[in-house]
Amino acid sequence: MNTTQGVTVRVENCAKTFADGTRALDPVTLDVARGETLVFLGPSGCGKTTMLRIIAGLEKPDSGGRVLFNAQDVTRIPIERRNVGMVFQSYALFPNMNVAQNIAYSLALRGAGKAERDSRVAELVALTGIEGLENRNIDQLSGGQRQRVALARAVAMRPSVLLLDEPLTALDAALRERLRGELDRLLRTLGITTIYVTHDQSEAMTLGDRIVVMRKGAIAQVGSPRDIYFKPASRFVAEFIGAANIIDAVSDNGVLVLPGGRLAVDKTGHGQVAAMIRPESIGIISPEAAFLVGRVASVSFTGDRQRLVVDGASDKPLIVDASNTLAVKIGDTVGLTVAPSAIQFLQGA
Amino acid sequence: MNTTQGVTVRVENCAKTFADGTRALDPVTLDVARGETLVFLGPSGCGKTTMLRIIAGLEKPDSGGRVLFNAQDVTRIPIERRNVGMVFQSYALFPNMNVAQNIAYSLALRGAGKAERDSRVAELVALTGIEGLENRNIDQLSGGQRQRVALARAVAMRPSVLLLDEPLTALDAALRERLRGELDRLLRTLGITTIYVTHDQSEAMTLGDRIVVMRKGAIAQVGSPRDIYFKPASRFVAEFIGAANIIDAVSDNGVLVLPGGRLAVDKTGHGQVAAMIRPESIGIISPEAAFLVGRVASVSFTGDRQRLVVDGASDKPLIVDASNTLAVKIGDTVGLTVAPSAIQFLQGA
Amino acid sequence: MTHKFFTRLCLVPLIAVIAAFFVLPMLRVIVVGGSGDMGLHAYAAIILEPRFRATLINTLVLASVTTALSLAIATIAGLFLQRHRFPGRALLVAMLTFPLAFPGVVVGFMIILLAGRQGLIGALSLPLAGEKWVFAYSMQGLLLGYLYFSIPRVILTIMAAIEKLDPSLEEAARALGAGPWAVHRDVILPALMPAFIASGAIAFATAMGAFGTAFTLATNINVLPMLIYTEFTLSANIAMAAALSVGLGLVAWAALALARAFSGGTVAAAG
Amino acid sequence: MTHKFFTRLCLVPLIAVIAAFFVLPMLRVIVVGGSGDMGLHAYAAIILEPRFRATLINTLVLASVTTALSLAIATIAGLFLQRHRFPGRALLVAMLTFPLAFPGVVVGFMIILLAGRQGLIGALSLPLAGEKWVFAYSMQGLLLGYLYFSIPRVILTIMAAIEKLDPSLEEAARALGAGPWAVHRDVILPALMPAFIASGAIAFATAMGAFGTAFTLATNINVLPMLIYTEFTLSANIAMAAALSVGLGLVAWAALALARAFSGGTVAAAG
Repeated sequence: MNTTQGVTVRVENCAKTFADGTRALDPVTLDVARGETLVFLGPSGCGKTTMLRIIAGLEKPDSGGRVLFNAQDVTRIPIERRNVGMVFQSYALFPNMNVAQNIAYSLALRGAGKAERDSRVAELVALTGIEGLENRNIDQLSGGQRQRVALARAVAMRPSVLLLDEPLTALDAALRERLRGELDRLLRTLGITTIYVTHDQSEAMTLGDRIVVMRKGAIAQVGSPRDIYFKPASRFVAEFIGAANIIDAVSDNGVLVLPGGRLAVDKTGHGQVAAMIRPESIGIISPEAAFLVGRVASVSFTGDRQRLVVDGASDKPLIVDASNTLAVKIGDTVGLTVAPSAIQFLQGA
Repeated sequence: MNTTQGVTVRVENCAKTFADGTRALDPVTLDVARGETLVFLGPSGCGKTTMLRIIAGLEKPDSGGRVLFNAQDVTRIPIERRNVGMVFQSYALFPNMNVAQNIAYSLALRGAGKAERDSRVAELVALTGIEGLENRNIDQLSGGQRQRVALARAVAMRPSVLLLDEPLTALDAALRERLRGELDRLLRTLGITTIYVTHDQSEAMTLGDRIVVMRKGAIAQVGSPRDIYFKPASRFVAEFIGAANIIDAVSDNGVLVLPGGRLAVDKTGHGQVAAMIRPESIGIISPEAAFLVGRVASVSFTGDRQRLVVDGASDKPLIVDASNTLAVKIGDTVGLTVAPSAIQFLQGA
Repeated sequence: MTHKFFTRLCLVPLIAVIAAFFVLPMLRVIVVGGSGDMGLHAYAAIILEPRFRATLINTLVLASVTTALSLAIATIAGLFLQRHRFPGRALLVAMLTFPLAFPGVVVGFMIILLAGRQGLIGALSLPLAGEKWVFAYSMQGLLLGYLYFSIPRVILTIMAAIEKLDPSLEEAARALGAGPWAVHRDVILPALMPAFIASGAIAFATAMGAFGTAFTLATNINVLPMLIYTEFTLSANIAMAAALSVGLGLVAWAALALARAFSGGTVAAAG
Repeated sequence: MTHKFFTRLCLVPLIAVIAAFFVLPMLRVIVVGGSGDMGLHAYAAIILEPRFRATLINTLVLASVTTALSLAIATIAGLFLQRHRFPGRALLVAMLTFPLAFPGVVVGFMIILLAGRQGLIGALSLPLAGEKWVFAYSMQGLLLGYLYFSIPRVILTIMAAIEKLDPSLEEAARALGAGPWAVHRDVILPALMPAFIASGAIAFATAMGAFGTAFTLATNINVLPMLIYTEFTLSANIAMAAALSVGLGLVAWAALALARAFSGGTVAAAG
């Protein structure tokens, strides 16, 4: 069922000011490729949901803004005629219909016959792994099952674009992690152009072909998960995506001068810099062999690793993710090593 | 304020059968040392909350069961005279009192004067980092602030034992992680004997001196976080705590024979075994240099690492956590290496 | 002294007294209903005696029509009021609650002042339509009075239900291709069904038992509460009055039980 | 055609008609109240005229006492019923809702059958206490009748509020050292305060406007709805009846507005 009816989506100069004068979104221009999964990621109130609702047709952009599906202007087409599949955070399943009726609702609206509806429902329950639940009422479903029904319902009429608004947020952590993987496989199977909104960076990393990091109604960075993680454009992106040590220090001809020693970096010239180092990029070695040393202030064992806080090495305590087999305790003096390529210099705030 | 008034707690042969005949807890005997933090960890319905409520005095154990504080039998003493501090998942702050009144409530009940109450409140708001909120109403507080007020209130009368029932579950993931660290420091500062109930294994790992893993009303394993993680007593514990590959294979004189090759193990003799390997213990090497090879079925980049699923090496797909800098893609043939000490043999189911 | 024992000790006798207080009068009415000249036939007479049957049917029809009209008007008005913010909206909503403050007898007077012989409507219709419209004492007048106190009750319940609707239900239906009619037919009205049943049952029970309004307006028409009053006071037929009370009570109680099942417990509004 | 435009188009005229339907009768009553022989002095007379003032005070006192007693009894009974599961509990709770199904006039008869000259209480007290207790037509009888329909309303609201209480609030207080009294004083009763205010205000408004019960029992005592009826029908003093209606309406509306503020919108139960 490799439905390749995906379209390209172009958001052109779309801003949004609400009736009360609040500016929810600064003008944004963005292209989404056919079949791509684009994730809008950001803290609450960053404008990511407004962006999704403009693409869906639930909000109109301020004048001057346009939304194009396959280069066709759909800005003035209401959502009911845009052919978009949508999954809501609350799932918004119809409680007065059973699972099969929910899934087939869009087909029934389009006048599909019973045989066609039944065969499509059978196809979708198989695809989403909810066989046997067809005649259940919505209130008899678990959270994960509801999520799957919502997804099956959204793709039933083979939408041009699939829009998902925090579809996993209502679930508990373990289930969220499991469904994230399933959702990833499903989106790749369907091949529909997908736009996904979340505040959870692991979800964005796993699912997104590209991630749009948003902040205060504007785009902070657009890029692949690796770009965003390894080459954040700003301090905000560095800190929002995963854990980050941001060191304010003087860089002097390829060497970062720090209270606890020095670090070799890929940067010539002299000047004040903000350097970002991810906790897992810092290696722990013997202090005798190291150019940078510090003292272990805390050790927190989380199973798959140990998170250390190391004082005295940098201007502020460094977070280090070490192997779970490393023998280290509070008060130890340790040597730190970082590959020059793992040190990223940040521009601006 | 290092209050070392902690007591030892002994739970002796405590079982719990509810009025409707449901057995919530099989007979449990357990000792908690003075000042220790013991975490009850398990899925919902495993009996961990019942255990806590028996220690608190909110439930009576079935006849034959006893609870001892400092070797003194408190089984028949009601909760209001046990001097236990308790933090609930819902926080259970009194909405008709402000923050300071909530914190000072236990002192007011004991007839403490205004000066004494005020000074203790000042001490506790400083300790929990909620200075300036003393006169706020409860509904003006954020989730994290409520959590801190609940904690301050529970320790105000210097309880013998501090009991926490999923105190971080109501918070969102980012805040939960931050407060986990704070809570850890606070518990170590207070030095009170603490019993902590959670379903979240990271919380248990970070906070517990010892962890009691529970399942279906019985203890599955008691041990330090490292014991539980590296030497799980059963398949259930291995799978509940972190991610685990459990390989059913034949062990033949120090070698595990697998579809994709073999693994050296610390085990002599011949026989069918269940071997557990944590995903981060598996190294990826060149297939030419490896005794065990497989094919990469999926790669999921999560920022700080890549989670691979490798087919063909074992009886089922292996989960491997690899470095985020490793260049690997779906379809690659990879070599796998595991230190013999990282392979743990499981007994029973 | 444990908590449980403490509460039990204080309360058992009190509960017994309250139970007696609630049960005794009702039992008494039931017994009296069966102990007149007709014996237990008094209960059968509610349906067999043509005069009583006509009144019962009258009352049921009036209550049903009141309920249906209240629901229809309240749903349309509730949807409009809940969706639109316009100047004067708060005032309009507050106004809707005014009728709740008046006893039925005052509502009756209002109808007389409006549609009686000296009424506003008559004064307006004479020059406009060439005749004086007077219908205060007719079935229409009674219906108007009943609507006057039913609509606000129903509207408040329905507005609360609309407010609780997940707005993404409507958005989801639209995304799936549903136009305005389909959204209302398939999603909004079905989701409001519990509120319709709950508030409709209350309106029905209230209309069944409304005495004040009927007493001022129903000089030509007979409705059950009036009939009970007449049998008791004027005909001194206490047994029949009691039997009729039991009958009325059963119907109204069933309606309220239905409302309670659909609203979760706090429903309590007969007249 | 957009959704918004669609809805607006259908509904604007309808809303106008409904508004007129609600406003006109009320305006008419207010105008009539000021257009009798006394003019606007009719409104002042509610307080200045001793007969009217006495009735107003009577009514307010009766409604207040009803409210206070209902709250006290309902709280104790509600706490007990919500905390204990015992055989017959469901039946007892269902029984508590029976009085809601009876119109006020039937409640009045019940009181007469219980405490009237042929009443059950009199028949029991004669051999036991040596005298026949008859108090149906007194202030006590009226109060008993009012309690009969007030307590169930209040109890249902309070039981619902108790059910919604987080049980860990009580456990938290106990863990902090609070015994049974302190738990109730410091935690449970304060947490129930909104329910007390909401249900108390409804009981008050209902008692203020209760006509049916008053009509059957209040032959010697005057209460406001009775006074309005007498002025209108017997004295034909329509202006005074209208002025009194407006006064009663204002008091009851204020009580209901208070209830609504504390319960979130669906409160609607005058008599």
